[in-house]
Amino acid sequence: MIQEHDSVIVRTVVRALVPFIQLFALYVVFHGHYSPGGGFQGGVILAATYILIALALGRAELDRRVREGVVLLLSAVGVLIFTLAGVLGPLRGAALLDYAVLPVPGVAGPPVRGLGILVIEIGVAFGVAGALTVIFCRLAKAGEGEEEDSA
Amino acid sequence: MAGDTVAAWSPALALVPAGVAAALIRLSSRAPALRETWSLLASGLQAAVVLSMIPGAAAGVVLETILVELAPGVPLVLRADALGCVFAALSSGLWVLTTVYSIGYVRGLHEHAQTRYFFCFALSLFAAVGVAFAGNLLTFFLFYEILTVSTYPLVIHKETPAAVQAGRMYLAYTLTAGVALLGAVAWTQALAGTVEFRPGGILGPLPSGTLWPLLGLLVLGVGVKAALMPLHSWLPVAMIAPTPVSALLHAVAVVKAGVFGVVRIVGYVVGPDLLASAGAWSAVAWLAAGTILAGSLLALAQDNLKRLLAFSTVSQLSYVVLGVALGTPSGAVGGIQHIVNHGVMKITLFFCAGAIYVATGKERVSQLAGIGRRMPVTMGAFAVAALGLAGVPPAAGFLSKWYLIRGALEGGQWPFVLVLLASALLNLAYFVPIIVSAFFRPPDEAGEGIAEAPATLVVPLALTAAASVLLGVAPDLPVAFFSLASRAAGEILGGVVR
Amino acid sequence: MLSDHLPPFLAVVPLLGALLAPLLGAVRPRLVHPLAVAAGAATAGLSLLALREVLARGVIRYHLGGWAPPWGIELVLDPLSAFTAVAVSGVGALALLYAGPAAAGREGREAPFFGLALLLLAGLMGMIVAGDLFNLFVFLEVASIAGYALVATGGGRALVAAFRYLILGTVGASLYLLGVGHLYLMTGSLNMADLAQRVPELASPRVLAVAVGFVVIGLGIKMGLFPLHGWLPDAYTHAPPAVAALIAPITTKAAAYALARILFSVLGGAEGLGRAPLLTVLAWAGGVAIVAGGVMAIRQTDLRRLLAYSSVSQMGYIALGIGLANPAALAGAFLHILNHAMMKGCLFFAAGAAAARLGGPALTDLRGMHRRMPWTTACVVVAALSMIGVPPAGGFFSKWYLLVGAVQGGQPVLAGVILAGGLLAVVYMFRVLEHACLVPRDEDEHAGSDPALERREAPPGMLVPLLALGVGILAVGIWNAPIVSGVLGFTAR
Amino acid sequence: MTEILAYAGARYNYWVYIALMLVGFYTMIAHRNLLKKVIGMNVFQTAIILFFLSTSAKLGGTLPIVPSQVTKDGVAAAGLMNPLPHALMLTAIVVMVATLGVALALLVRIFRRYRTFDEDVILDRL
Repeated sequence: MIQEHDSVIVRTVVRALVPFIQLFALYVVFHGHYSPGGGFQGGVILAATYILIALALGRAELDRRVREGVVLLLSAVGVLIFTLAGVLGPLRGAALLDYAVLPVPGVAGPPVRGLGILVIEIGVAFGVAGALTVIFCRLAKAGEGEEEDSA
Repeated sequence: MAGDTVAAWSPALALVPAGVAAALIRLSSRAPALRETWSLLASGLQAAVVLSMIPGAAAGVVLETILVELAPGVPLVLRADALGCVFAALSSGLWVLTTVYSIGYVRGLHEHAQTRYFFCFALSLFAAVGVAFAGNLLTFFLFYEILTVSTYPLVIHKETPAAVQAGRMYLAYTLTAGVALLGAVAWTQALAGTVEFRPGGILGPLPSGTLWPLLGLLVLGVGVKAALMPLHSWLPVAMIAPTPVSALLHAVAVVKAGVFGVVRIVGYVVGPDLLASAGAWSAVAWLAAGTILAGSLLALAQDNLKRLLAFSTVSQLSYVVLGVALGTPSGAVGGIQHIVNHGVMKITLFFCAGAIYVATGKERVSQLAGIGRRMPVTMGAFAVAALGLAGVPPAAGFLSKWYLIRGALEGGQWPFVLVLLASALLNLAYFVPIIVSAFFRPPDEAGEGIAEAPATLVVPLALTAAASVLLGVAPDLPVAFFSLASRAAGEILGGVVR
Repeated sequence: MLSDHLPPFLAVVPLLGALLAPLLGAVRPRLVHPLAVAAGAATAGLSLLALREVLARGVIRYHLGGWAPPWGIELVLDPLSAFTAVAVSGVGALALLYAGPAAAGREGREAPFFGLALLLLAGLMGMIVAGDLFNLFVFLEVASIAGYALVATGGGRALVAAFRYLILGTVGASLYLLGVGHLYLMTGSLNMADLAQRVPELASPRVLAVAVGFVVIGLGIKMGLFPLHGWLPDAYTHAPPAVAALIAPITTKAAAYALARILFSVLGGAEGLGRAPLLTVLAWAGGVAIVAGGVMAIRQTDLRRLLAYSSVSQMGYIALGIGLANPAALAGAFLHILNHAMMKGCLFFAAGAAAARLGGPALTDLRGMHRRMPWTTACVVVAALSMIGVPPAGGFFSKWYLLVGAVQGGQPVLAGVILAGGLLAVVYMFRVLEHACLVPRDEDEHAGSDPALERREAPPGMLVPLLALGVGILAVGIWNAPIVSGVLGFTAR
Repeated sequence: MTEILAYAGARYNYWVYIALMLVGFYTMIAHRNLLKKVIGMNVFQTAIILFFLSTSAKLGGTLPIVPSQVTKDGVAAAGLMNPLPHALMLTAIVVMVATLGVALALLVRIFRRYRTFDEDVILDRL
């Protein structure tokens, strides 16, 4: 189990920084469809904050903030968002992943594609952030497991 | 010459009984009687279908079935021409008798794994008829390989280490040969653009340097099953199989598939003209002549009766090869006739060997003293077949040898006449002592209480012995073997023989 | 609607299954296996439908998101890819069915297992439909990563095997990517059809040779081409039976398909590669693989390891056919993709069933198998005969086309190698058959020929896929001509 | 000679990636420690990613983001970097991360079982 970091400076700085990093992550996600950034990058930054929490404030603190099962579920939901947005195309008579036909009221033309990409990016962000956090959690926990039965 | 080709289902129909029987036998593994019934029914049906085609084939009508395409441009075609009918009629006719004999044999010895035995037997006959009727090289190869694989379990039937060893040797020889044949088939396809059997051959003038390697591969491919020396070693070893297997497969179906293959390839793939132009005739003929003499000599040295018969088979098979390789009409007739005659006589001898084994447990020539008095029918049949094989008239062996000698003289190849005569003498040299000691030497004391084997064993061998005499006296009865042989010889060499 | 979207759905259906598996696993673990089988069967059904559509309508090109190539991502189904899709998804679906009983007794592990298995299938199907080189890479890695993880589920030695597989597989994928990068630099395109137009105009054949060399080596590693096969024997041997049965038949085939696709559809085959001896080298590498794999297989005492080396040998046939690059040899190579998938699947299915019922994967454990598991043994016999090349089993016919191709291509030595490979297969497969059918078990020696000997046939869930493959091998053999001329477009002169 | 040097020097990005690739490859081959093999593998992959990215770079080039207004007169493509390699490499990085994740997970399990990362020791225990 990862313990709380000894240095009070580290703990305080992390506590203070995490919300800003998370805000930045959201910024990166929501700009992805027309500027550098996107779901993957934003998702990674988001995941980094949780890893930071675990490293600086201890695993217990991370578990207090988010449950691993919920994170896993969120990542699955992210992928589902992606898939559903993609399958909407065929359902509305266009190609797979064709966002031009997404039903967005009040917007028409190329901007619809942009919105479609945004939906996808949000899905990706959920998926990536969730998956990376879970990978970290599992790997961090794995080192402490009991010895495997050596056959 | 080659008669009309008519599309018909009969050639394929001839395959059905054995194939279906194999499946049924496998499924009725718990009912011995049912299993044997299927075998008998299938053999009878197969013989009937094949025999029904013979008058037509003898008159020059070729029935043909084209089944699925094996490969683009190469159909699975079954064609009942004269040559094919000879082999098919021989195999299926003798299968009927062998089935009866098998039933007696496996029951008499309480053999294990009888389901597998009858299953593989039916499959082998399926393949043998397929080989007979194959209309192109690929079809031929297909059935040839099925024949190899389906006889393997029969060779290793006893499952003793010696039998397994024999099975390995059998596979090593036959599958290597199969590989050589496959290579030759592909090469033929590339050279000729077709692999169809056509009277007179399909290979035109070949690029220089290809004929001999190709011929070598082809002869290696079929020569192993035909037990041409030095490819014969598997045959005596395979005698470890149960006697009916040795009788039908290693005296008739498998080895005859080999010599039949030689005839097919010489006559219908390579073609006599090509062979003559390259002087390959005499190479094959001398190979055969060497095998005839060496096989006979080796047979002299055997004490185990079945091994003796095996070496005799090695020797006799090459009569067929020699006959065709003489390149004269009479020789070809004699050779093709000898497929039948040797089959009938050799199966009689094997039946006798098996009957003796079932009745007395004896396998060695030296143990047979006086046995002729206890088992008169068996040893009588043995004597008829053995003398016939040596060429004593009126049995069938005389007739085929007569034609062979005539063929050799026609071609002015008198050395082969000497070979044939020498071989006849050698035949007598190894068969006569057996007969003499069986009938005229006093039995050893342990021989008390030995009687004739059960009827299921004796009746088939008596019938085949009778058939071998009948074939010598009236070669067109009951089956028009002689007409078929002369028509086939005519197809190959382009002339009609009377 | 369905038939319009076949190319993406071939990959999306198993992918959806892979996503749903963990979700379902959290609620109803028992339903995960049926879900996986359904997804696999649906993929196979779609593949068949795709094959029919392609044969009826011609090549299907699909533009993801409506973006036209060369900018957009294109998925392509032509007869070759549809054929490979049928082979891979068909055997894959049967392997998923088989995996149910094989993975039994691992409660709680179903969801990750079947999720990964479907992910693997999705990756392979993606490789097959991908119309550009980069997506091919992505799907290749999706399949490979799922494969690493699946092999690792064996625990113990499988972990080390999986690690080695991962390292080598990643090197292979990276080299492939490097080659693709060079191609992209030269042409500015990644789309296969677009590249095929641009490659002939290239000025620098040397850079092209480097690029193609990287691609071939990379894919060679993935397809286990000797001498790049180092990962393969351990991975197949130590993976759990259900995994070996899934991975062994199909993963290397998809890589072989990708290699053929790039060499012929992108680089233009023999004419396009011109003087570069690449194809000849590939053909000879295949020949060496046939012999080396066969010789190593003979030395094995563990059935799965024997089968693994036999895979090395059989992949050599496919490489040889690709390298010979004439119509007959290519028909043989593609037919062998199907045949080898089926027979290797059949044998690995049987190996798993035998290990479960008879106590172990060593050849000696197979003793007495024909009595205890007659149907399984029958399937092994059929697959073994196919491996050896005895007609009418399918394996014979792929070898026949390869042989005709070798003879036509003027390569008598390679023709000899093809034939010799058959003989090597005789030796190693008959070792298996002798143990399975002839040598009795020690305990049977005492029991004699007791008919009451315990029958321990594989459970139906294992037996059905086994029998399906056994029958399939024979059916493909008998009806190979329509496949070869109708689907693979090979016609006799 | 100078021409060759100039030729080679102008393509220094190739030298960088080749050097990195070889470092990675050497690490994978030469080190017995499985963890270091993974690190080598990562260096190897990163080298290829750098290679791709370097090909898209232009001196003085900028982000290839085109404001929606500038469509009439076209865009000065020479001033923009090629976005495609970046997009590709983003995907390649994802692949790399996934591979790394699996590799680390494997290593954790290997370590739990064998209590070492030393390949020789592990092979001995097999």
